Amino acid sequence: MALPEPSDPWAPLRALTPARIGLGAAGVSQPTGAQLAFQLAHARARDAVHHAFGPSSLLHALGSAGRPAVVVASEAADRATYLRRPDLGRRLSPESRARLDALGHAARDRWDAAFVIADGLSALAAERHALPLLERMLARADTAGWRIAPIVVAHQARVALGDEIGAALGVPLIAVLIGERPGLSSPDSLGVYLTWEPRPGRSDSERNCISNVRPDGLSADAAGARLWYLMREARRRQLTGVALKDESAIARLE
Amino acid sequence: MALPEPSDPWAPLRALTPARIGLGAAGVSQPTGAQLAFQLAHARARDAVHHAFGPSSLLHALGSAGRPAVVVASEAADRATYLRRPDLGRRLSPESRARLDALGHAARDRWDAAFVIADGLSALAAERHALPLLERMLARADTAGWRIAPIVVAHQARVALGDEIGAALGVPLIAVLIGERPGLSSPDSLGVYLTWEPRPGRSDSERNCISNVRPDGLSADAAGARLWYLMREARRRQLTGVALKDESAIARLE
Amino acid sequence: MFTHTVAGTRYHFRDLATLLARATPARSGDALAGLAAASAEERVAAQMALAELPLRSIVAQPPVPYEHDEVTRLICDGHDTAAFAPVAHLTVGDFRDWLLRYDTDEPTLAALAPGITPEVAAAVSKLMRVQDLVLVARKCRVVTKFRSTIGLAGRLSTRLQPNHPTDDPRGIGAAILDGLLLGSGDAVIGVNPATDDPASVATLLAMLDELRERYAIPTQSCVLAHVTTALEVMRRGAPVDLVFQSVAGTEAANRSFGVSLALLDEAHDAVRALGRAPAGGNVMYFETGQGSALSAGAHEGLDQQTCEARAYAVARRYRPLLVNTVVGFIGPEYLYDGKQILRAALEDHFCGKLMGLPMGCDVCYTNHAEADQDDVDVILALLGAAGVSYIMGVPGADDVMLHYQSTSFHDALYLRQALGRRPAPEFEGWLERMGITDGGGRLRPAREARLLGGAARAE
Amino acid sequence: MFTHTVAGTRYHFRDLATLLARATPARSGDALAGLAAASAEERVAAQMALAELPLRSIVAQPPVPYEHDEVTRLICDGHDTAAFAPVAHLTVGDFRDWLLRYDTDEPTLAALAPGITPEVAAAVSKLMRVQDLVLVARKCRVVTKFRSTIGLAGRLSTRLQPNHPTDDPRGIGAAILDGLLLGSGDAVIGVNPATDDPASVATLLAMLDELRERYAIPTQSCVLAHVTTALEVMRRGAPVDLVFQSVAGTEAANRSFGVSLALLDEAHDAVRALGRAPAGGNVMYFETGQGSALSAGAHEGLDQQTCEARAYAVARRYRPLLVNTVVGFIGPEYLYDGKQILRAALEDHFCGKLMGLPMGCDVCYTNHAEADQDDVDVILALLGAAGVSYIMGVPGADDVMLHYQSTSFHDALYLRQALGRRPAPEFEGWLERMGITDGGGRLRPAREARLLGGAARAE
Ligand code: B12
Ligand code: B12
Repeated sequence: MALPEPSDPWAPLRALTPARIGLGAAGVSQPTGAQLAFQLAHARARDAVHHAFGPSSLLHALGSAGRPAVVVASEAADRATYLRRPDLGRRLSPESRARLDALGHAARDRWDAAFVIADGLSALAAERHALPLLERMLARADTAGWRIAPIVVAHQARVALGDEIGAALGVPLIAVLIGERPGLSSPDSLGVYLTWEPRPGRSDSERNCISNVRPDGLSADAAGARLWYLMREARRRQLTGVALKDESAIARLE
Repeated sequence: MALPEPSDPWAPLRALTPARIGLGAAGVSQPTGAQLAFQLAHARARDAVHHAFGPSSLLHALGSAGRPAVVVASEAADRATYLRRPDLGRRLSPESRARLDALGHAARDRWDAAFVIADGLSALAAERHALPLLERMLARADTAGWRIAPIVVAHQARVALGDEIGAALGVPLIAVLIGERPGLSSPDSLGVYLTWEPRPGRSDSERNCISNVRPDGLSADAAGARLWYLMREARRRQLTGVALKDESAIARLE
Repeated sequence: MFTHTVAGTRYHFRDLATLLARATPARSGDALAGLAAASAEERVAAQMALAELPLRSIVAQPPVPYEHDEVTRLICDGHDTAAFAPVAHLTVGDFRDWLLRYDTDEPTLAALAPGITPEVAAAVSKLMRVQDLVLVARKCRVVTKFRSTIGLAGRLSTRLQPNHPTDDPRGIGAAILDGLLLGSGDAVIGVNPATDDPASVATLLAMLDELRERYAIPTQSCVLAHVTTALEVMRRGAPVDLVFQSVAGTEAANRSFGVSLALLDEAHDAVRALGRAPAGGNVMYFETGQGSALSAGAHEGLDQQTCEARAYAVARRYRPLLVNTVVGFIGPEYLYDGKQILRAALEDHFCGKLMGLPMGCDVCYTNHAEADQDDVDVILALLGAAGVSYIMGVPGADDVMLHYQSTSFHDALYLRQALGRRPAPEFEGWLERMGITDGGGRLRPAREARLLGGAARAE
Repeated sequence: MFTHTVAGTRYHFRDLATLLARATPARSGDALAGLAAASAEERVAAQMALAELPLRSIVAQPPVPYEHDEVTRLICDGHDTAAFAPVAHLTVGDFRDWLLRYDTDEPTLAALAPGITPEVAAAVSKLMRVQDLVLVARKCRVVTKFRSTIGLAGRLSTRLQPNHPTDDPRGIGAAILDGLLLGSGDAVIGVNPATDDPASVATLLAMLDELRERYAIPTQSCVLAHVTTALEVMRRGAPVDLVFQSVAGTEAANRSFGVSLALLDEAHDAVRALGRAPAGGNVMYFETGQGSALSAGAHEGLDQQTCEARAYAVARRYRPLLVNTVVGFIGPEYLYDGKQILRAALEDHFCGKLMGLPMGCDVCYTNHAEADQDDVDVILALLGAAGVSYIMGVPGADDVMLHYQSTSFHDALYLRQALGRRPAPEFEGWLERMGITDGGGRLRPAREARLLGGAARAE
């Protein structure tokens, strides 16, 4: 079944991208092997969507590092509701809101930024790739003397849940590390959304995004460098969104 | 919107059939009016499928006529189950089976035939058109001196439920009056299935069928005549099914 | 016993029947039968195991025992091993690739057809995406002939289906007129009789024959009664063009339909003896549809699609003029929604064509199924691209006797227009001569006034 | 206020927006927004009420206030009343019939396009079955041009989409090679950049331009960054063929995308000033998709399909080379399953074409939606029959950066083969010259060895 030719000219090219290139063709069609591999990946990716967020090792690690953390949930009670009701995934549950409000009131103006680790559409991504990035960010923030709010761990969250979280905590800047929808070959990809002055009603044009954070995509190191650049610029220029471009590469080039 | 022409040549032909003829065409397509009428009928027909069987007036009428009746149910607990599980619609619920067994044991060999009124796929049909047909049959049976078992009224039934019912009652012949699946223009059509020596495992080739019993289809009178012909022939030749043809018309012609 | 391991999980499949069932794309009937894969992953594992199976091992192990089932005997005894030889060594997966190759062309597939058993066709279809089912089927050409020629390239025929709840000949006549005026009827004018009594069937046959002769319509007629009724009326001299029968894929299911190969042989001989078809013409009409065997409790542990393909082996024995799968006919317990109906339609069409049958399709749904007119339009388009030989034409798509929605006369015109298909050549000429269509195949505006006037007078 | 009575029940619809929403075929996004009909009967009642509404009354009452929304102002101020005049008097129901008529042909529809407002297109589409959406759309021809010509009769083009999770130019190059060898890329070679920083975008643009020139490929390239990034890199002299932007149907939704008509005007002027396109060529590329406005909380009480049609008014302002609806992209909360995605794809394609846009479609689904490859094959076939201008080409249909399944290079070939479509003429010639296809448009077996050898050496 469509075994690669001994001298497969595609071999060197395949190393350059995770994309499904050089599949060959039977007539115009994908050979059986490629087709079945695709079907299997699809069955798996669908499971990833429904994988429930288990943040315990994450919380354990934060605890060991002496980082306070708070677990919150959106108004979407379960995975099925979450998938059908993005509006609920953008709102804090009453209990969670009360908890964050209390935290925020006590600490008004004490923090420079907050980080949220959220399941989003791939809890796997949050479980696997949020901590390495977060550790790098905390190290940089500590060095730079930024005061970071307790880490918020959010269940059944959409990106905009960060707006409610940030407003409740009263932070000027919030970074949401969230599971992107699972791809066929990348069930665990993390996205980062950065918002200046988070509050309900912020639109996506007022955020910045770093995408495809995972070992086969943007490494934690590279993502950390980008995010730190954006966080510093956001604080300096007091904004995020389309007006803020990542010029770090240009800065490096020039 | 596609109003009929003043001198619509289709008018006389439309009287000959309930079929949707002479709709006209916009290009090759059905005009908007016809299309929307179809959509509405579809919305309605779907409701008919889910209409729950309410046999109370039926039972009342039987009571008034001094006819004993017994209400039974299949193993399909509700409409949703019924639609997905035809196997369950063919089996009596344990309580119903016990009741009919008792009745049958007490009466072994006392009856010549039984009638079942069943919701099938259109409870509307059973509610509206079973009684007129049944009345005619009972009148003929009485005249001919046939002994008829108590009328069985069956919920969530498939045709083959009659096999279990007949076996339990110990009757040699059973006629199941059952709602056919609802059509777009005929949500309440009744079918009649006649089986000699009913018992579980009978196949459909061993039954006879009379279909489309309703005012716009086969009238109760015509259906009654046919069914009576088949019942007498079944008893005479001790069989039903493909070997038994309705020759009544030929008999009439010849 | 077959096994396949994916990602650490080892899946077991007891026998070929189980493997075929687990590899089938999801449908309600197989779940009802307890045969479906339990998860998407198990389904893929089964497909992977199936992909590695050599075709000849499928032919060698009939999933219903030879001794037990006359359909199995028909399949085994009738197998054309010479035609099968070119692909016998391939695995199912490689066979799919082979079918899709550019150089597997129309003549190659025509030569192959007698070598294809139902189980081989079913097996490979289970590995095929919708697009594969389209691409291969459109390379299969099966041409049959009576008064009209069905299945030619670039053509799409229709069965005109003018049913009436009491078989009233005038009502049926009105519906036929409607259909003819909308270009329908080149495959057959075929009435399902509400009653199965020989007298009414004979009356309808006479009426149809008279009408066909009056207008010199180059088509054939059929009353779709039970084959025993057809035999009966033929004995009485009724003008039977085609003998119809519903058939299924196991001996037991056919028995529940009241038929056997012997009975079909008898009917086939009888209708041939009438000599109404031109020399070498085809005189049988069969209908099938997934779920009927299971519904009769006679599926013998087979999934419904494999059962269905076996019904084509029954049909093939009689070189039929027409075979069609009535694909959404029974209801949601076998094919749940538009998606399952579509998939089944394309599988059936593919398997039938691969086996050399003149496949049409009754694209339809019942009111208890999750489907609507949009699904019909979609299924039509796909079947059209796959080269379906014919579809149904029912007034306004609403069958007032069988109680289901099929395709309307208009729907057939949609397909002809969208895909550039034309009716059977003999019928196309007739439509033009009668002033129903113009040179470009378009409906002529004045056609109704002209013909209906005549018809009204003739009534 | 609109009312309609069916079978004794009187249905009320507060305003045009409500009526349009209630008349829309079922989809999850409208239910999420609380706008969908509560029952199938209410939906039909709304369609019946809508069918009686005169087109001119729809034009007269913009469902989003003029003062409040610049998209409404664009629609009203830009309305070509002369083009609209021939149909102004029709009701929506009669307009459907009129569109379907034989004599409503390609020139008639081309002349009509500037007179069609988004709300008129959306309204009539809601009364149309899938087959209507196909039959009318295929009569609309919209031809655009840069280095290749898109939208000609009998042609089907593709956007080659070679995305990479870190924008690695070599990885992107490998995917482009794969696509070219499978005949993809005649509409555009368009990369979605994972990062939006101007430096990487400029790097990619340079790479694409170099590759295109090296092989003299008659196509154009695009990096689908945000329009502000495109403006930035144009300022720095990057080789921008096409400016891309996602657009939506309300001012508020566009604001959430970080765009406005003024910003788009600026970008359009900037890219035109580069003078890379031939005279009269088209230089903008827009993407849209049902659900984006609702997702941004900016749908202004409109159903998602009407919102979508309004996005086409934004696109139309810039005479784009390409517009496509990315139809299943966001997820099941807006389009639940294959059936809803299919319906939306055909509505979008129809509305866009009716309004005079060069509509393509990204036929796609996410892993949280109820859809699979069979749905893709089906949607492709219907869009193909409807005459879609172009589709996407993604290696193996798996976008490893955007995380969704789109159509593969193979899928485009399936459609070309099944429906007899060819690539853009300039590109078709190039494929032949490069030895990728033979005279009949078939892939040549030796093509890979030949080109990959060269490519490997060139790396
Ligand atoms: C669905 C259907 C079928 C399905 C049945 C499978 C199923 N699970 O439903 C299939 C496609 C297999 C079928 C086959 C045939 N059918 Co049929 N079928 C129907 C239909 C459209 C609806 C029946 C219905 O709603 N039943 C009610 C529900 C509640 O019953 P059920 O328990 O779910 O299903 C049982 C009945 O449908 C029964 N059944 C179905 N058809 C027939 C036919 C006969 C003669 C008998 C005795 C029983 C029978 O079999 C099912 C399983 O037990 C009717 C038309 C109508 N308007 O009713 C024709 C109809 C009953 N069938 C008819 C015929 C002729 C046949 C065939 C004999 C055709 C042929 N030449 O082979 C075959 C074989 C029947 C058999 N002996 O098994 C005729 C009967 C004419 C008559 N008065 O005798 C009808 C009226 C349609 C027609 N005019 O063509 N059929
Ligand atoms: C889905 C999606 C969209 C959807 C969002 C709607 C929705 N409900 O999801 C739509 C189609 C509207 C969209 C639009 C755009 N997107 Co987008 N999108 C994605 C995608 C494929 C998945 C996102 C995801 O899984 N989010 C996780 C879930 C849990 O979040 P959510 O709360 O359900 O959804 C929110 C986010 O998706 C967010 N979002 C989506 N896209 C973008 C882009 C930016 C810049 C921001 C800040 C936020 C944002 O908006 C949603 C609603 O709040 C990513 C690719 C990826 N691999 O992640 C690209 C991606 C994030 N988008 C991208 C871009 C560029 C855009 C556009 C700016 C394109 C354009 N030129 O106009 C527009 C406008 C975005 C905006 N400002 O609103 C880029 C961002 C690049 C970057 N590093 O800045 C990505 C990485 C893809 C790409 N490379 O093209 N997008």
